[in-house]
Amino acid sequence: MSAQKSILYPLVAVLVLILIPVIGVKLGLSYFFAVVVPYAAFVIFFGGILCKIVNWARSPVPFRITTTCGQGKSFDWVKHNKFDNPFTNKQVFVRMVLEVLCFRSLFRNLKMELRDGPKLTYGSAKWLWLGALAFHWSFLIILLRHMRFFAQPVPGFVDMLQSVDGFFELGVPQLFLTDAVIVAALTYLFLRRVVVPQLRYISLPSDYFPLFLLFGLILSGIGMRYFFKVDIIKVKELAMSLVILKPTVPEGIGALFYVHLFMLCVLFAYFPFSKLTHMAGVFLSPTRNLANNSRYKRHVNPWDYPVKVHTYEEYEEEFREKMKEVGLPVEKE
Amino acid sequence: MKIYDGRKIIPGILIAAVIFSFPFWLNFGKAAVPPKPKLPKEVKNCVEPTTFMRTSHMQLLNEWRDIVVRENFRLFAAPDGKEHLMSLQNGCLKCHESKADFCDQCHNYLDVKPYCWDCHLAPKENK
Amino acid sequence: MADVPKPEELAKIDHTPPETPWMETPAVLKDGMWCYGAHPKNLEIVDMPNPREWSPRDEDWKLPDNWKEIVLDGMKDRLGKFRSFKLFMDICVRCGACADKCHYFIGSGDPKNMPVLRAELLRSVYRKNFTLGGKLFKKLAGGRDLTMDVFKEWWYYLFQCSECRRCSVFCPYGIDTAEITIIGRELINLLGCNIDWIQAPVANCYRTGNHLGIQPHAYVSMIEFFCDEIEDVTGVRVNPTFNRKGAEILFITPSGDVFADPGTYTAMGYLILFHYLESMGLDITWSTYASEGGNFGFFTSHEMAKRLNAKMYAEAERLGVKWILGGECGHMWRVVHQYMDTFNGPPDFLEEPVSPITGTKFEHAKSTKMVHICEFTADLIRHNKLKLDPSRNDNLVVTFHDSCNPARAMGFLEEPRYIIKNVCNNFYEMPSNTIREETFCCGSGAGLNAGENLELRMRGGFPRANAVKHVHEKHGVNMLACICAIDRAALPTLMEYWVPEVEVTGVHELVGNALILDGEKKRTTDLRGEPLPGMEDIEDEDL
Amino acid sequence: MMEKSRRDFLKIGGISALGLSALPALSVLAGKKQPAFKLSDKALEGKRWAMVIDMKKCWEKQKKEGCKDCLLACHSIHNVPEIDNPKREIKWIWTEPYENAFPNLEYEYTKEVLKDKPFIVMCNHCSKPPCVRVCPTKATFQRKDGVVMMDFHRCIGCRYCMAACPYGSRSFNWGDPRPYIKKENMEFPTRTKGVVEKCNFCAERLAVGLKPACVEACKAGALVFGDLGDPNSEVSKLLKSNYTIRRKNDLGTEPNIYYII
Amino acid sequence: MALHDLLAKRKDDIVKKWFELVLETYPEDSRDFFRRQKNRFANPMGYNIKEGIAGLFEAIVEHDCDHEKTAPYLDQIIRIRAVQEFSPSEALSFVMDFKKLLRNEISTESDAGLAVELDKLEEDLDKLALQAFDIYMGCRERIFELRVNELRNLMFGALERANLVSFPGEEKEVKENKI
Repeated sequence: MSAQKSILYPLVAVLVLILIPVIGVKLGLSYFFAVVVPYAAFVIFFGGILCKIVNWARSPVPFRITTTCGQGKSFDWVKHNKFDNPFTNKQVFVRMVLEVLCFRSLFRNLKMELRDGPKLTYGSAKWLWLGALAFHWSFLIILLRHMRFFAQPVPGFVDMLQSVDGFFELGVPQLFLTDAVIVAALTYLFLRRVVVPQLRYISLPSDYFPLFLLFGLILSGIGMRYFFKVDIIKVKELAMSLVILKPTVPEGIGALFYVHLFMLCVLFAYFPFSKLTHMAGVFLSPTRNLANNSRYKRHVNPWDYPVKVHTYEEYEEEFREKMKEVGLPVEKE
Repeated sequence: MKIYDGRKIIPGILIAAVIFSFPFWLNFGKAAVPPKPKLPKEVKNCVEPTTFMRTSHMQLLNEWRDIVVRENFRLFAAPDGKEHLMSLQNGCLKCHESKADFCDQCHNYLDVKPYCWDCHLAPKENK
Repeated sequence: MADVPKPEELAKIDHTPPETPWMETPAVLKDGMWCYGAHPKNLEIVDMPNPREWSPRDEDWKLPDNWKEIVLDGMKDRLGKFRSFKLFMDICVRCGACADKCHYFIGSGDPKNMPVLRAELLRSVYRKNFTLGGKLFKKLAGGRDLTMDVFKEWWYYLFQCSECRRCSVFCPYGIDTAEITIIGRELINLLGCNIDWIQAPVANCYRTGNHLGIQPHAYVSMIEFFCDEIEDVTGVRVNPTFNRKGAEILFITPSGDVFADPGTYTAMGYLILFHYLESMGLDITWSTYASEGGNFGFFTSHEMAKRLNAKMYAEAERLGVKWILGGECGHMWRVVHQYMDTFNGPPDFLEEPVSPITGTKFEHAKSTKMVHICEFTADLIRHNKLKLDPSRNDNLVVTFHDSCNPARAMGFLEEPRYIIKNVCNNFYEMPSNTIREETFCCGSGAGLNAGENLELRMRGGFPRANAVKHVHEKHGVNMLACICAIDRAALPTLMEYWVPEVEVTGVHELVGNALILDGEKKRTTDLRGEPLPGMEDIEDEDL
Repeated sequence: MMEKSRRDFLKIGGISALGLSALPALSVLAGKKQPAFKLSDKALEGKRWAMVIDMKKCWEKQKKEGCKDCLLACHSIHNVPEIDNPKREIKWIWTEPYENAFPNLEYEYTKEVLKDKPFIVMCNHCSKPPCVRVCPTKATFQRKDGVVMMDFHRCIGCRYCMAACPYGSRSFNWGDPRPYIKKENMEFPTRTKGVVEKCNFCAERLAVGLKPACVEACKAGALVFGDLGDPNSEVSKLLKSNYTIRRKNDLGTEPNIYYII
Repeated sequence: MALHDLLAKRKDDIVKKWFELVLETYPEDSRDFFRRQKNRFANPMGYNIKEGIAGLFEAIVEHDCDHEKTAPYLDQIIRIRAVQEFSPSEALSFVMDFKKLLRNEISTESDAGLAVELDKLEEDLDKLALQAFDIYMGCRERIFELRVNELRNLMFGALERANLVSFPGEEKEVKENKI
């Protein structure tokens, strides 16, 4: 599929997805979009991810194929790089934490170097790390901030997040930094796919689709917060009714809310069937989550089977005379 | 069906499930109580229609403070012809007599912590 | 004067990129990029499927009629056996972090050499056949039918990956293209489409114990030839033993060290070291049956790797040794370190390795019971057990090339450096983004060091050569040390093309030069017979 | 006219320019029947507000009664906290000895007459206010009628204005001022930690037709407030008939507080 | 020396354009990497080609195209292109590209005096093209030589003659005839 089509098709798909709840709510299907779709999406998300993980877990890790990114453990006098080349499970845990929370492998792209005179410069690849980190962390914080709609009383950490996130106290309602950051990061992640020829070449429709979906989700959310207000008391009433499993749909929440909710549901439902499963997959990656101690501790391959080998007897049988000629000891004279 | 590394993966799944279903178990068995802001008894109409005030009062207030501070207009003639003093302390809170019974109701419900009250003085509640 | 083309127009290349995107652009085999197909004899000897006369250049690859079924079934089977494969098929987000990390991409610019795309070649087929999205949305979900063109494309590009794992270091999910290549090659092998440069060593190794097909008597005479050479240089006769039962340690090194320069000098280094330690209690033997450390089976399939690897433990058990010492080799050590114990262990008949000289317990190798000779030597030097004269290597300015497998599958970085620094006076590192875990491949790994694909090797090795050239120009480096037999086979050619002033050596050749033997004569040459400056015979000077 | 001034305002308002808050509500409002923002009918309007302080009258009163009426009136109305620590104190209006208030006019012999004489000082509401120039958020701005105003909502506490003001008219809230306010005036807000404050020429009183609190509180009639744009105003007349001085006149900030000595 | 000055003044610009012309011979999707990655070790190809071109330009402008001076720069570029998928004409087209680039660049200048100098310059470039051909052939010959050396070094032949090696099956099969 050409690059243009790879972008166009998902874009059209997302635009259609935006129209669906708008029309649906007009047709009086608000219960469907406010209750049925979210529950369904939630179930698909959980069920799907669970199936995916179980599916992965059903395949064993027959060999210990750690990628080592630093000095391994050998002698006491050789400095062991514990977190890039873990030897114990504890060290693996730290490596995974660094990987999952700080994107350490991507960070490796960051190389400070002296180039063309004394000016310190960084490799361009740091942007990918920064963009990815900014996007993922913003997304997480935004998700957690939304907990104010799902709990009563609102837990303290949400309050803390909100005050940190709204630190600059810009505008009313307060501008959340993550809102700005996530749009910037997402734009960057999108643009690099379009602008960098290598990336344009490798990008598939399934790379653009989640990007557009996220744009839809985030922009509708930002729109609701800052521009086209909806009645968030009612939003919370709906959210609370959903989480206590007694769904009621208050009248008169703006259509934009339904777009936002629908985007979220599509994203959740799409999750298990797409590359987005990297969220769960990263924890299972055998090159990262295994200790590099395979000479220290035997790793067992559960499907190991006997193979045909060329035994010494067969070998000696073939070469006995020649072996004797040069004085090599033989088993059978 | 054989699951490999189940001793690590299953607890992992459980932990993730607990985290992701947090809103469900946190509210389990509770009833959702929507906020009930106390409205003024005598006055029925606010400066703008209720629906607008519900969603956009913060922007209106923000708007007002710019107009008052920077342009020195202090009176707002509402569509119904009534004039209102554009002031939080000397306007709004004259009708909505209690911050706790009015503002805080929804703000607490939605965990909104406006910084109005850092400077503006809320009416002293009768204790 | 109508349209007479100008010279620059005649020479102009048509730069229009292909109209079709990568999925629909079949690969065209270019000379110098591919290796000859496996010879039927070499397949037969190890009972591999579809032995036949064929050439990759033929239109018809003579595959069985149900070839597609075989490949897809094979894929399904492996998805069930390897979580790595299944996971790596699912979670790539195509972020492109790996794209410019592959030496083949860097050296050629062929976009299908970007690791992400190399993996996508398989992923597209995986999606189409094994995922719901791919079945429903086909191309929209990045799915692609397995056609003959696709299969040939796999073949072409999976044999343009040296399984060096450099991309894996940078991948946020640790996706290891080597793993995908290994399994992709397994699938290719289901149809008997290996390259002969891999298949011939596999067949040889199976039968004779080593890749080169050297029979036991030739093996012995070759090493005896080294003993003569050593005697010429040092005046000391070393006496290695072979297939000796009851020895304490079995020594296994890649056969390249025994039969190809400059590996042979490394082998001489081992011999000198063992002789030196003999009086201190070293009891070691070589084997002609397990005469190969390397494992081209690993470039064929997991099963074949296991079949060839089995000889190591089998021979150790037969001879009744306590543990195994391994020579300098890259992929040999990947297999030994990460696979051997799982393949053919547990080696209960062996004991936990202990250095007979220093008493050091090689704790980290206590299960596999095999120790890298650089670990062994570094420990000796650390305990001051070796009398060394590093000035005998003063004619050399050395840099060290981290071989991919020890660097990225073991984290074996400091030990060889420690040895080099103790046996040489002039050592300089290459730039930091070309060594250690970020080291560049020699361009010929994973069975790709054939003659027919020399262009591929030269451009694949270019990033490495470029860094060598830099230290050559900056510090006068004239010797590239490495701990890999494929490196020793491939790098000299690479150097001859890019930096002809630099030669290639194993670390233990440098040890052999520096080690002061009891009763040795004054050394006037190094192991290569090159005169040592300042140490020439006085008679020579008089002449 | 309304529209235009709003736009001008948006242009200068660096932060509002983010457009996150101001635009939408406005559009909602604008979409309805024309809303009206108005001045009170009673509001005082002027072209250039100014104050003339007759120090002789003031000193007389001070000598007799130790008068501090203007200071107290201002500070209590505006919820100015009373903090003893001179490094943290907040002041809108206070007294300053001659040599501090007029360092450029001080010379050997004036000392005898004016030595240590306390002058009532406050923000000079300069016609060319340096504090306005330096404010990065336009929290300090100058109204059309000359009042140098502060929009406390917008102050980010950078204190550039304090550095720029040659008269030390501005104070910074190092902490929450509320504990230091004895009796809060419920009609006026307090400030909060991290905000700069100063005299606002009683803008809130002018809007409802009242003179500044200090003027009203001065029983000696020493403080006179009025519009210099009006030649018939009392201040204009006083300036014509008296010799007056301004603080640090040579700095070119053109203060609008004049002193008769 | 008007032309000389003209070119010297616009060195950066012309070198950049020439570099772009060389990049155009690579797949569109990869060019950007060669262009943008500035680390000489992460992007050895981009680095060497750029350096080679800058060196050649310098030599051409200085009218100093003697073989010894230009050889290393030509080598720097051609050695890479000789192992890539180019026909000889494609591999060396970059020398010709420069002629065209030069004419385009100078066509805006209408100084008649330039013509003479331009002739001289084109002469230089022709010489450069011929030299490039020599170097290209040298590289290709080197490749073939290396191929042969590798085979010989493996000592297959010698061992086989000594009957020390055994191939599976019929012994005398020579691999090359499978092509």
